[in-house]
Amino acid sequence: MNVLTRLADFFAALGHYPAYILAYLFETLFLIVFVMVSLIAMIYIFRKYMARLQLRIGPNRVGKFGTLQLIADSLKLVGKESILPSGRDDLPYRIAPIIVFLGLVMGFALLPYGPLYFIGSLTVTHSDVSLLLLFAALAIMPIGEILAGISSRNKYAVVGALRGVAKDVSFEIPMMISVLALVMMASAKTANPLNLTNLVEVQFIPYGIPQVIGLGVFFIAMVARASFSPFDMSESDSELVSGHSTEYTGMRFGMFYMGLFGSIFLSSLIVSLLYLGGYNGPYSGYAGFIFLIIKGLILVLISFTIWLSVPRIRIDKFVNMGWKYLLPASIINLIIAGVLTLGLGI
Amino acid sequence: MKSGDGGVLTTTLEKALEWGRSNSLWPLTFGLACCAIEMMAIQAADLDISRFGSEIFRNSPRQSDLMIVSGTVTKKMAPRLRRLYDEMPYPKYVIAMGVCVIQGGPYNQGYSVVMGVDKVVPVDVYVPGCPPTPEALTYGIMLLQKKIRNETER
Amino acid sequence: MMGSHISKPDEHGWVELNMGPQHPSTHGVLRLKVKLDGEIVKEVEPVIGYLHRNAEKICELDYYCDSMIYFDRMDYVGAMNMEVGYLEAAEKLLGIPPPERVQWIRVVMAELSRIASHLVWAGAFGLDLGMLTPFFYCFVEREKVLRIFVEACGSRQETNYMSIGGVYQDFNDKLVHDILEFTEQFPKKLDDIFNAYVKNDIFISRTKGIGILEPEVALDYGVTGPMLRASGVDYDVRKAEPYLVYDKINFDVPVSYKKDNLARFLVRFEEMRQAIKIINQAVKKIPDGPYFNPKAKKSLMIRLRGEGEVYARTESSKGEFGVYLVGDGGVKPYRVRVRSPSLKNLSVLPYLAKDQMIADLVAISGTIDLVFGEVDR
Amino acid sequence: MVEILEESTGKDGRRVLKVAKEDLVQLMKELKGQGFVHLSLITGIDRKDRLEVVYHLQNLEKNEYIAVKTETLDERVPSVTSVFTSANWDEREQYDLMGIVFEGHPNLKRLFLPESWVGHPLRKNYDISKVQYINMDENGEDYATFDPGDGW
Repeated sequence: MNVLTRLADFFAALGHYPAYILAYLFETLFLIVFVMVSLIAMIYIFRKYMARLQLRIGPNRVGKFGTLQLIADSLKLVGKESILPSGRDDLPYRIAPIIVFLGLVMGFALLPYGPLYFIGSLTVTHSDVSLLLLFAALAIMPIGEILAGISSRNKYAVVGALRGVAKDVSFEIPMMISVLALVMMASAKTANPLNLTNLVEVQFIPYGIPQVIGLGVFFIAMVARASFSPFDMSESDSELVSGHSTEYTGMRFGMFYMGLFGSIFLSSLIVSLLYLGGYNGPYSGYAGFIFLIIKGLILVLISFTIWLSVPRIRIDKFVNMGWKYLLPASIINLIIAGVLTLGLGI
Repeated sequence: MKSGDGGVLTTTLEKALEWGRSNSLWPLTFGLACCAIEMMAIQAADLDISRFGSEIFRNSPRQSDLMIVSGTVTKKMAPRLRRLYDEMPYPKYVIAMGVCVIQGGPYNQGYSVVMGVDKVVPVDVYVPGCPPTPEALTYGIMLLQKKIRNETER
Repeated sequence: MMGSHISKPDEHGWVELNMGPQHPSTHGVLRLKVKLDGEIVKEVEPVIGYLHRNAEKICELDYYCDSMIYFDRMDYVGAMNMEVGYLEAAEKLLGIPPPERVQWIRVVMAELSRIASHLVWAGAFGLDLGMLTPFFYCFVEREKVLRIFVEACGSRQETNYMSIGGVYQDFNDKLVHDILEFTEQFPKKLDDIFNAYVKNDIFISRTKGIGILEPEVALDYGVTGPMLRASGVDYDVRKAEPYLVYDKINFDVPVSYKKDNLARFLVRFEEMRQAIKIINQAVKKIPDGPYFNPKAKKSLMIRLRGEGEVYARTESSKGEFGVYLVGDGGVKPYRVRVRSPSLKNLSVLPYLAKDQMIADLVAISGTIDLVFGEVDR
Repeated sequence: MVEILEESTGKDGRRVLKVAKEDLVQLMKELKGQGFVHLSLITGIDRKDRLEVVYHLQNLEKNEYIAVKTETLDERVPSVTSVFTSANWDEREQYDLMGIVFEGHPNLKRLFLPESWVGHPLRKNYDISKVQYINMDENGEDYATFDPGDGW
């Protein structure tokens, strides 16, 4: 009984198909509300946490403790004039922010938020290859950023897009190899390790313990994916003004901005699902969601601390790091996983 | 952008937008001279401007709402300043910080200084001083917020 | 500045990118015309003059004592050093030596100003590299220095504290107490900021071995100050040609032989520590006496006449700051010429940034410590 | 050997050498050979009837600081960029503000003001009350006009 079937039961009086359609619609609504609320919470937490680290106070004028700050920001962004630069590539320019946001929402949609029998993931519960789908959805977001960079007819944006491509190429492979190691380990316990729910539920001990190297590689890759400091080369505000989003105004820029913070939260949730045991724990039916969110938030705070305290790494050094350190490390991790699974039978 | 008598709904919407705008003024990172250092100081810990929602100094004019003209505007800079202003999306606001920006200040006998930035861009709030203290600039931003919310008294 | 539309590459396949005058990393209004081969910077042409405020011309139109305000606004982050530089020249020209007490007071203020200037630089350099937090810690400390200035003369940044033959207000006990309080707590805070930088591997990788400036090249380009000392030339005007009472104070001149960005960073931090050492000595040694030369009372100030030519140099926070004053016997200077260290230091940027990456161009221009009030004047 | 026209000590205690402008480059070369490797400052002074150019040179090893003076009646002085690289921007600045033409300079363009600016502001006969305006063309290059144009 996950959320979908509960909802369908609730609407059962309408007949089978209408009930399921309604259930899907409601679930999508839940999802969007969840994404929006978490985005607002992320940005608010970021601002307050940043202010703490920097001996400041942070927003405190609108609402209690400045909680309505994000509402004010989004109202303002909606009300801004939308400038379309001349000489742009029109269609890519318009759809780029939507692609970024879509990739983000799809990523959230594919995560399991609780045990299958209780919550499951929202909307796409039934996919048996949700792990693959998740990484496919994650791979969409950089495309939006690259499109934004090359379509807006601005040199800073183009350089930002080029850096984005170089960055993505260099961390994708180590990231996928470390996921492969996870799948190998899980395949000993479950028939279908490509299903995220199965992958989480076989973690009696969190995979972060036997797969420390994998966790490290994956976390670095996820930080790079979310593209904040030290890996914000494609946006690098002190060099490229604002990187790929330089020419964007109003809500289009707001989508990039939300995409950044959303992907931090999304990456944290993915890391905690894959490596830190996700929602596993006592009373995981009711409390699992809370475990997951707490783990995610801790990772988010770690990410913010990294963001605020390290300088930006140079793009060539990052590419070097990706190919010379992350890739070998992930392969070693794969071998360890093989030894653990086949040799020791863990 | 006056709402006129468009009924309750549009008035409320307009009020909400004004509230949002006034509480989320993102300034442009645009330091010209001496006053720029004091402008940086309002960002810093003592007079944290992010309390008022001006959290982010955006580097790109496309994403900023407020241009704080901080420091002497020279004739060579003026066309560029105008261009930056044109690149900002509406609604946009300008604060003239310091006497150099208001009327040339100590340099007003010179040959290469613009006697007041209001010859180049429209100015919403003037903050006098050479340079104004960060407190004065903060007060200027608060005045601008009132102006956006139509609360100023004349 | 935007306006960086896509254009066709030139015959080498290089693309021209225009950075500035409004660009986050240019510390004001520097404009860099950069030729790029991918990420590699092939050519840099700095375009300056966006803050050309004709200070040299206006000084000729004003009395000797009035010109001070334009000097304050040259290196606006370290204004006291500029005042010292101007007064060194003006007092020699007008023949009004400052009393002993004033000289010690000026040393204290100049060194405090040097600390404030280097703190702004340290914070901004972090921002250049994408490091957000140290900026705020630097500004908290700088604010304490500015409070001392406010206590002394009522102004924060453009102090206009010194005047010909003296200072505007005398030091009192509270001020001395405040300064000592500041110097007591500052080294620990400075170490915190320092550690936040140098204990970070990424910071080291961004600065070490990048932007190497050979001493011969540095001298040929006229580079002075911390940049020159980071290239291994042990040269400081305070030691070579002591002005005020620097010859009576015991301090070291930090020199690094590594020549790169990191060396310049370390030299500036060490300079702040030495400045604390100087202040601690000088504050305790301030003798009793008048705080202005009676020949330069306020009512007499505009009647001061100078004749001849004087070139005075001082060590400002950016480098060797020279003022060349020519008087024709009138109450206004005939010609005022300023040797601005930032301008000379900037002129070496095309050499340093050639064949580096964009990110390094930003880092290198950060280590030059540019202040445009002084570059363009 | 270069003929020194006059050797004196200034009010600030520095040695001042005066040479004819034809001998300037040669003298600079000799001084550089003697260890004056740092050309600190180039100053142009408008003496109304003539233009004076002062070079401040520094010897770091002997800790010596001297001034070299030369005069010109026709606004032309040989450039010393071949001897000191640091003369490059200084000479451009003096050309910009004082109108001294440095012959042999590789890139003698104005440093602060746009090329089309009329007059050299630091000259004593420059009319400061005559207002000039600067505008920007499509390529981002400046030009100076006497016409206020739009927006001023």
